[in-house]
Amino acid sequence: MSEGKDRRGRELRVKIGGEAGFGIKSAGQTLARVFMDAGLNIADLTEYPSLIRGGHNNYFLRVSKDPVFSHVEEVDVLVALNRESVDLHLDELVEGAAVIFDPADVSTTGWLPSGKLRPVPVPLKEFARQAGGTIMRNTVALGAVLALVHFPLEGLAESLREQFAHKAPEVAESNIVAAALGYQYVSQNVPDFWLKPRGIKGAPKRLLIDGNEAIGLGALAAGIGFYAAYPMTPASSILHFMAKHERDHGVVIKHTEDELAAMNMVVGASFAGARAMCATSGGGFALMNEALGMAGVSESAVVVGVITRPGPATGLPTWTEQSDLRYVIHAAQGEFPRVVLAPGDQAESFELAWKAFNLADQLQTPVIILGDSYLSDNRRSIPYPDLDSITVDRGKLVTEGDVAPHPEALGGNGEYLRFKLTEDGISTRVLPGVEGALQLGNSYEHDEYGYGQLGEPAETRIAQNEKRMRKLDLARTLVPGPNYFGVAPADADISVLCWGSTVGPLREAALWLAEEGVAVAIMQVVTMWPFPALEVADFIGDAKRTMIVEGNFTGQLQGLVREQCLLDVDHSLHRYDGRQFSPERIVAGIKEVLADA
Amino acid sequence: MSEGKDRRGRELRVKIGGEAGFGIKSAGQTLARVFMDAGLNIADLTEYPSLIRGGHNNYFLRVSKDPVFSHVEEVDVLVALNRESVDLHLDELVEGAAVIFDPADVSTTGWLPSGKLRPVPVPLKEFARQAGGTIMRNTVALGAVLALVHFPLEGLAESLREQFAHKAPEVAESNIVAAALGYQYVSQNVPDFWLKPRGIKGAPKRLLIDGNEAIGLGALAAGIGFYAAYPMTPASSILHFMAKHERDHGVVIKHTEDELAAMNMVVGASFAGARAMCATSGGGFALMNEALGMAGVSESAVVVGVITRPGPATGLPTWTEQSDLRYVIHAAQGEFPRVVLAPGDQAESFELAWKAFNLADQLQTPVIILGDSYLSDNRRSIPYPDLDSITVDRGKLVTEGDVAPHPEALGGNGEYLRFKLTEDGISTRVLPGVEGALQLGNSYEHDEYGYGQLGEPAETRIAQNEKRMRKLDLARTLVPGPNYFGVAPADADISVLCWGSTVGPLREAALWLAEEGVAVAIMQVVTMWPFPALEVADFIGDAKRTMIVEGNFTGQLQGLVREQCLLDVDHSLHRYDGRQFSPERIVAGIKEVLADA
Amino acid sequence: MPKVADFETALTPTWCPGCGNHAMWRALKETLEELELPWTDFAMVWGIGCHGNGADFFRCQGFHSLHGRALPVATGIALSNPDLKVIVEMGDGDGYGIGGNHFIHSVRRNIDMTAIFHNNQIYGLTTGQASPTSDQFMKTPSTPGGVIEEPVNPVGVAVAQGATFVARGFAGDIPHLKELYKAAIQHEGFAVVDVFQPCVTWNKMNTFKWFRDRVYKLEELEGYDVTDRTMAFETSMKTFHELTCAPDECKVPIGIFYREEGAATYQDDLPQLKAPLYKLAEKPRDISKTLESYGG
Amino acid sequence: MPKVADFETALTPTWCPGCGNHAMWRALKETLEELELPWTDFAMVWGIGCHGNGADFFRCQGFHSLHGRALPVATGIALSNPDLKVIVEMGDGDGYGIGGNHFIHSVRRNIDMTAIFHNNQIYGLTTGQASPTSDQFMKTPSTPGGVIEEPVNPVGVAVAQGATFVARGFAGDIPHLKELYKAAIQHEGFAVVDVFQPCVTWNKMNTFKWFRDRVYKLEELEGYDVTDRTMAFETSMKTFHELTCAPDECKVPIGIFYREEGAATYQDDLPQLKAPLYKLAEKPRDISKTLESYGG
Ligand SMILES: Cc1ncc(C[n+]2csc(CCOP(=O)(O)OP(=O)(O)O)c2C)c(N)n1
Ligand SMILES: Cc1ncc(C[n+]2csc(CCOP(=O)(O)OP(=O)(O)O)c2C)c(N)n1
Ligand code: SF4
Ligand code: SF4
Ligand SMILES: [Mg+2]
Ligand SMILES: [Mg+2]
Repeated sequence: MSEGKDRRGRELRVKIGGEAGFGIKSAGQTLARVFMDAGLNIADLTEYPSLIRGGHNNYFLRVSKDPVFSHVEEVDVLVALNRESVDLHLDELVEGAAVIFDPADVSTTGWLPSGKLRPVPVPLKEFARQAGGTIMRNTVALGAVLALVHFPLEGLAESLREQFAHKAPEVAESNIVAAALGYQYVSQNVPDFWLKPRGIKGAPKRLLIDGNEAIGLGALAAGIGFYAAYPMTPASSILHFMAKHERDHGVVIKHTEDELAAMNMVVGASFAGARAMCATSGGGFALMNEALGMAGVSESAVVVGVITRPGPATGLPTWTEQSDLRYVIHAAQGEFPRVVLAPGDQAESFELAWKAFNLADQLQTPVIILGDSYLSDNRRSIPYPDLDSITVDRGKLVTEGDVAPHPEALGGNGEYLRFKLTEDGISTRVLPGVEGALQLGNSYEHDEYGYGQLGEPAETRIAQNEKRMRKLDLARTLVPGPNYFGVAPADADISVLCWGSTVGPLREAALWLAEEGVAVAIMQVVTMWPFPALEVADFIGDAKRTMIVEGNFTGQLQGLVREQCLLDVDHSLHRYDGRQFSPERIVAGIKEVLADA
Repeated sequence: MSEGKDRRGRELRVKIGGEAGFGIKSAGQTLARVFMDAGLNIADLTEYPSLIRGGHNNYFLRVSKDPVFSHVEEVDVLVALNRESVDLHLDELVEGAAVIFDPADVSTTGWLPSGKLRPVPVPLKEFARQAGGTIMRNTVALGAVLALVHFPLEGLAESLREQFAHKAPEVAESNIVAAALGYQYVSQNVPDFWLKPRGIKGAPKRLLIDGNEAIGLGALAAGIGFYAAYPMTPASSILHFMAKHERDHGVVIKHTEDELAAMNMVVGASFAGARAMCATSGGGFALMNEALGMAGVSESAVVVGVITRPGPATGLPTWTEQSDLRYVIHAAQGEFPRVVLAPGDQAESFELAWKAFNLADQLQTPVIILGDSYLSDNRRSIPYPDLDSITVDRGKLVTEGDVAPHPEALGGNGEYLRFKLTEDGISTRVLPGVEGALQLGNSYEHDEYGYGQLGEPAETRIAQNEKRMRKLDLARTLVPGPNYFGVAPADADISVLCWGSTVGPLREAALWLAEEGVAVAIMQVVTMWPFPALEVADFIGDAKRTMIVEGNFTGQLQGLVREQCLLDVDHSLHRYDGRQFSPERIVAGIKEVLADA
Repeated sequence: MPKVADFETALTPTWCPGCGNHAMWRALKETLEELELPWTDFAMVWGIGCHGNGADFFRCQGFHSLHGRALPVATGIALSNPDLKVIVEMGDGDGYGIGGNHFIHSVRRNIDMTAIFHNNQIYGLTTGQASPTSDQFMKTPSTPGGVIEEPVNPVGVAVAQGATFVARGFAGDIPHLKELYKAAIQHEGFAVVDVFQPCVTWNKMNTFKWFRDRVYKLEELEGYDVTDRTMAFETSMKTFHELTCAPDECKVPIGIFYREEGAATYQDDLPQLKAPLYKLAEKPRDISKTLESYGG
Repeated sequence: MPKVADFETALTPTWCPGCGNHAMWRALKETLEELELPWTDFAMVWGIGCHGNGADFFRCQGFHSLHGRALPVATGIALSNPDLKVIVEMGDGDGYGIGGNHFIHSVRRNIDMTAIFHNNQIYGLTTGQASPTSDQFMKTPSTPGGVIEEPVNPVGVAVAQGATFVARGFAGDIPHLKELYKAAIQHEGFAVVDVFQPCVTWNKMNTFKWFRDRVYKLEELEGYDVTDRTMAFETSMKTFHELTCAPDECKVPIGIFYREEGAATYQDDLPQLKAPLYKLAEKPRDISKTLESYGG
């Protein structure tokens, strides 16, 4: 915790802790929305076990007028809905932190006398009961938090109406009453608190979304027609998102019997011309491998979300890790081109999602969006996207009419060649239903028509294999490049490589280190495959001292760097306990490395 | 073909070509057995399409008094059962090669007048009909081949009786008659041929087996109890082999509903203490991934055969390729230790198969045997194995009785800890049924007992994850090292790395090159994972000029070398048309490289 | 409208001479010709197996998918383009073995498509292992001691799972098979057509003759009511045959076992599926209203 | 012999208060106590779902396997050690959704084991999506417009597939459930026990009360014959219920639907499975005779 000490007071960090199954997350998100709507920046983090009830849940919320890139370890205000929450989070509390609790639930032995803390007892349950039911004690607590930090209550009413929009209107209204009771009580009974965040007037419009919502929104924007999935944490919420919008946006959603079906349906949907996607986590992806290869050899445009969690096997379903990078790059027998995109935050999730559909269509091959729990489950306030910049590029595709006006799709004899050999590896797709073109998708190796038996001669195999693999060259010209943050590597004390959601805490850490005079260069690899070897080699080449920060045991990005660049980094920082790096950890890690230098 | 010119006359190379579905392979194998039983060395190669009937099949047989390591491209005697066989294989025939054919089936236009060839017309069908049925025309041809090369007929009768052992005795006897008719005819009508292989008296006992039979025999020797599989070319013959022996060796065989079931059953069988194995090809392995990870996290001792074919997806089912190396190394979500063994030939297949079971038990983690069609489908004569050297090492395992006398398996409170933290990463397995030990296998992360909920705290996760990964260090001390052939790298004009079945043609090529004064050093990586980085680095470090020969497009071994050794080789030779390298191709490839040097 | 000969490619079928697949294909081509289905209006999907090799000989729009996965691929097509009739061909290993889960779930969805099963009671393409419909005691390379499981009862399972059309044909009776194909393709809902397709190479027991001696037609059976689910179930339990049973001891019913008209199909319940879904991707979708609930 | 309390671990069950899983567990513990099964003689296998979390609370030998794969893991155990009784617990998504194929094939194998399905008609652990047994029109996060598929009919499918024991229980009637458990565990063959297990958190329709108002017992039904497969089938078709139907309009039968005694189990047909298979690996197997046919 020492690394963040001097950050106290610059922002508001709230944690709500309690037993699983009590709606802590949705309460927290409601609070988050109040602050965002007031123009402040938000990052949240929910932690929960893979249980419906029992076990400890907690919701962390960070609010600042400056941009925020991740959660942090420190907490200014703890709402402890049970005693366990105090015990588990005591270490995280800064000096003078407030602990809001209901004396009826939370025993005060052990921690109360601690001079460093500010206990704020509130009869949460009692107020909730008064408002209509003890289930609303979270809402009472939200009122209490706002009052404590002298933030206006009004926003909360609106936010509660949003939260309970799909319930009877009385529900929202009782909750508003509950919040008001908590607010009043604290305003009247608790002396001045040292943190008083202020809203920002006229702040630009933003969105408060998690990574999965961002992916779902991106897919909608891209014109998705078909989405199939089997629920799997942490990918299920994409299914929920898409299902919620099936009617208003006309998407066909299928909750399938298993992930085998989901991926195979997506290949079928793509054959029929729909923009099609499925998403899952590692275990479901395992069941999709074979059909992923089929998408590769049949040159199907498909988008596959792989939102990872710690493995192996069932692993730790509700926690986060970055240990499936190599798996998604090498999954499925045989060799075929694929694109793997790893968004670093919610804004990038949105952008890469719609771009993934264009890439899939342009390359006629699977595009994987590789996320993780940290990104998918947690919300950040992001700039309102520039909707006008979104494009739909379906690549070489004929959807309707007759094939005759498309001679580039035809062979010498005037027949349609689905897998016509071309310089860039892309043949023209003609959808079923177009006159004059009979297309055969095939999981076998095949000739230009698609016939499997004719795919067996050595020359045909070589030609089709090389044709497909040429797409990787084209892909290199189309995929998003790496992101760079902080100073240039030549000017940096340390140059750090990362990928995926780790970039958040790393950027945060870099800002903090900058304040202490340590210059950090960051390179976030975004397109993991085809790997940007030249850019990485340049970054490492320019750097004085290099490091990789990644959330796994074996160093999967590092392995790629070694393999693709024949270079290594000087240091690496790993985490594989299911938790995301905090900026504090990274700051400490970097300082340690620099101290040894 | 130029590379092998001067090899003509040193050995006998026979090819039998004809339409699929006419038993060409079994006829060829019968012939092979005649020569092996006479003390000669054998390598064969069958090529066939993924069809039951129609399409071209061919069987190639190489016979020599010297050791042989692979097929070659040249053919001395072609048995052409149809005209297509002549057309397809004309290029392979050496000067003076004989073409045995039935004028009733094979037109003689185009090739007959060629002064370079020796046409041997034989009324195959007619003789077969005389012997009892035209189906025996292959057998007539076998007699013809033996007569042509002046080899005694006697061995063939015995070999035919073996081939038809499971049929009515008349079948063998009619075939013997058919063979004799062909033999007689050629002896009487065909002038002296220039190749006359002689048997070797008193040659040591050998086996004529293909890679899959070798794996099956190794598994039997290891004491396998349970084998489950779903048929998939080219792995199916392991299932057939095991099924054939289920009764005499007491193995439980299950042809399952799919590969998901096969792998999961194997994990269950391992939990119950059986030595258990499954095998498949890439597409079936895709369906096994999730359970492979479960074997990893639940620390199950399982052996998985992955016998590859060209992909992606259904690909080219009956052809060969080495394109799943990275897939088997990275398959399944999350990180866990595994061992990947890639036998280079049939003798090694046998040895690695029984060793795989020991490694699986010692390491309590999945061991993969990675083969390919070339190895699994084709036979070689190998030395009779030293059965006394075979060991069974079940590692830390308690099978019966009471757990009390095994304090190393217990926690401080006297309770059994299935996942007890140990220095080498291995905990004592106690089988269900042993008194006093209640073991919980788990696909979730877990604590030392196996409880999933208690696997969620960061410390437990870290401890169990690191415990499992420590097994890789132990594995390094147990796994077979690389094989070296030819001269030492320092003395070599070129030092070549390879893995799996490619070593055969490479060794052959090295012998040929040695005759021309080119010194080749060969390193065959046998344990692909954990990767022998030190040995490879030494080999490359000592070499003047390096090369990798592998049967894939992307250079998967090369990628591993780059990643694991931070070194690259100077050259690489790839093949990805479904065919194995011939020694000729490799000789040409190496010469080309050296010419450029 | 394409005629029988138009459905043929330049490739000669590689099925073994005498294989039941030839007859099944002929029946389907004739059916399509008679139904006057233009090429643009239907799509075929094949699994992997001997049956699937038909993809190379059959000139049409289609997808030769994975072993066991033809139904989900077909479902993806059917749920993305309501203008296409989708016809799926599967093997018995393919459709009832590795693909068995998709079978049950496709039935309960009542997806509007036709599912044809090439039931040769054997794994043809992988050289003769037992299939899930192999008769008990059948000896094969994977069951040298004989099959010890009950065969899958596709008719009974489909009927129990709420199927709206279940029929069984025999490759030895093309005119009858064509009637089944026609009814199945015209049926609105998921139509199951299991076809006894003798494999002359590997299955030496369930031969053409074996079936010819035993099959009888449900439509000729007095009192058979195709709308009676229980009758269909009971009859399905009689279709199990033993390898050794005499022709008059074990009769094998073929024909339509069960048919329910008018049940809603899966597609009927998807109001958003009025036009092919590719039309949704002609330009970026306007999501501004959707963004509102996220603060936008 | 372990008693009910001995089957408990130090961990407190994390199932929601009032969840049907509590009752099912209690019934099973009591059954095991009454059957006097020592710990050494049985092994549990769980799939993944709320039901599977029971692995943490249940002191016994067992394996907490993968989602949908409990049956093959259990099969591997059962076919490797004939001395173990194997009891499998699955969810409805787990056992009939993703694991549906293993369900059919385990049934037709008649493997000697007990398969208990925690049928809460919902995906509990993944927060309330529709399951394959969800009633039609049920609205869930994955089916906001309502389920449009027929529910899986596990009883009917099992019966059609040749099952030798099929029962249905209700978590709200522990004594009755215990009888089913006992009969199932004692049954020689594959015993299917589907249990209505109300999920109080996500499934607000099929509640304890909902079932209490509707269940009746087959053993109390006049003329019900548990050896009549057709009757079992017909009755299974009556177990479909609609979310909105009144208690007297839709009755839900529980009890033993079908039982066939004396059928050979899969294990019976494996003469090589006389002792646990680990005994085969005490020393290297002598393969010298086998090598002979390869020239050795
Ligand atoms: C995942 C997977 N497993 C196994 C195979 C190998 N395979 C191809 S066809 C086939 C079975 C063929 O039997 P069936 O489905 O009955 O079709 P048939 O050949 O009899 O028409 C198998 C096992 C495969 N292609 N993919
Ligand atoms: C391959 C795979 N896909 C998805 C999941 C996620 N998952 C875990 S439990 C579950 C469903 C739970 O429903 P059910 O089987 O009915 O059990 P319940 O929780 O209701 O007891 C799912 C989809 C998984 N663990 N593995
Ligand atoms: S093997 Fe059997 S099913 Fe396959 S083509 Fe030949 S006869 Fe037909
Ligand atoms: S979510 Fe439902 S099934 Fe799961 S524990 Fe709670 S009540 Fe039981
Ligand atoms: Mg078949
Ligand atoms: Mg459930």
